[in-house]
Amino acid sequence: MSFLSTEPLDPASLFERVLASSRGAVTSFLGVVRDHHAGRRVTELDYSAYGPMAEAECASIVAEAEAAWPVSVALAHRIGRLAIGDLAVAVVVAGDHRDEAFAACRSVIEAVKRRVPIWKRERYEDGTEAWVDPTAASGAAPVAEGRLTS
Amino acid sequence: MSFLSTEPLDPASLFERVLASSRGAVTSFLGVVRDHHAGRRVTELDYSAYGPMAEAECASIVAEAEAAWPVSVALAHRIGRLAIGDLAVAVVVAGDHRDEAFAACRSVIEAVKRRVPIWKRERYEDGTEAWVDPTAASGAAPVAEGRLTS
Amino acid sequence: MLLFARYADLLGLATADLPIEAALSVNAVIDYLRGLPGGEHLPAVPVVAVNHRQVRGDHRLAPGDEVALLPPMAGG
Amino acid sequence: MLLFARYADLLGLATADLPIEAALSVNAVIDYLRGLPGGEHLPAVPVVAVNHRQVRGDHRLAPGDEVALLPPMAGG
Repeated sequence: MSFLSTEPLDPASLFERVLASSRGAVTSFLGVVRDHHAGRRVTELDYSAYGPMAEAECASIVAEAEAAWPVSVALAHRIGRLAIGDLAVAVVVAGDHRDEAFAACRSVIEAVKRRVPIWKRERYEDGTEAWVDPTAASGAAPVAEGRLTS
Repeated sequence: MSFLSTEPLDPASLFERVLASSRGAVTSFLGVVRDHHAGRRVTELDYSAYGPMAEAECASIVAEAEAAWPVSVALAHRIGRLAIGDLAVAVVVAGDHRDEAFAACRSVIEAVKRRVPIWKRERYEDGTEAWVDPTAASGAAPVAEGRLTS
Repeated sequence: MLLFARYADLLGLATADLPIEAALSVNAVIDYLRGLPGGEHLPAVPVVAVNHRQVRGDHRLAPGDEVALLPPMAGG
Repeated sequence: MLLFARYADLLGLATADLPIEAALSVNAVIDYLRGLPGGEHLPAVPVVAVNHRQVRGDHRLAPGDEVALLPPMAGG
């Protein structure tokens, strides 16, 4: 089971996988690349990962959600260069009831953002780039670091 | 804009509609017909509606969600005879952030269940049928009424 | 007026013509329906919509109003 | 050991060989990296993983451990 993919994500296949569980309430979260962030125009971005650890963390997150709630979870994260409008992450959850399907879906995407070693480098319309730091106040690395590797 | 459909729902078209809004966080809820309810084996069911009012209520629910949060909402409900595994309802929401996308999606499906004049008649494996009453303790009409129109 | 789902089954009717004296208010409509065969099984305060909007029992009716009696909703 | 993303940029390295005295504990690894050019920009308590699991600074290292320095995660 691989959670990271350099190919475009296919949410339909994730839906098919959890629908096979015969559960009645299906929730999903899709993260789409936006054309702006922290007030700047984004033109494209690059996701990189610590692959083996990221796969292990994704597997743990899915297993923990399926242990915490009676749900089936499918998860995928795209890696590499993404364009505006591309799908970056997909979580699909099937539960017997909507309470647990919503709770598990939300919990999984929060855990992905907090625990999976994936990094995002944004390129802006002025040609500068920056690593995104969700723990920083602005959500992005300081502009002064914008040309470190460009 | 029609929210009720006697044809199988096509969630992909709902996703396409809200993805056109260029928002980054997309949530969805799909309701799937289960093979059991309130402890009984369900073999099929029939959704009926007070059509004009149901369409108007769906439009109001979508408009209210789009006024309460910065989101785009797509909603569809199937009517008629459904088999186990069929999609009964689909809500897809695109927001700028996941907080509002989750909140709006949950709010819309709760409002659909509470306000839209749609009724569900279940057929059980013993051949009896019953109107489902979510306000009743068991969630279903009493068994004694099971053959009223069968 | 219109009846749906379980209420239509109870009264054996999907539509009902209202006598003039029942068409004054929503409460008068409910009282009239309760007097029909099977009407005794209607709940004390059924949900009624007039022109596609839920209304209270004291709502006054006007000629041409579309009145509907709505059983507990079960969509989704 | 492995460095990623912004930390790899800061030190100009994606991998680093650790001298024996730095390979005793996670804190010793961080102290060593901080002494390299660019290492002064590392945060006070960077996240470190050993064999794909986050560990605390007092974690003792064993031969063959895969040590990785992880910048703030930004997936999703």
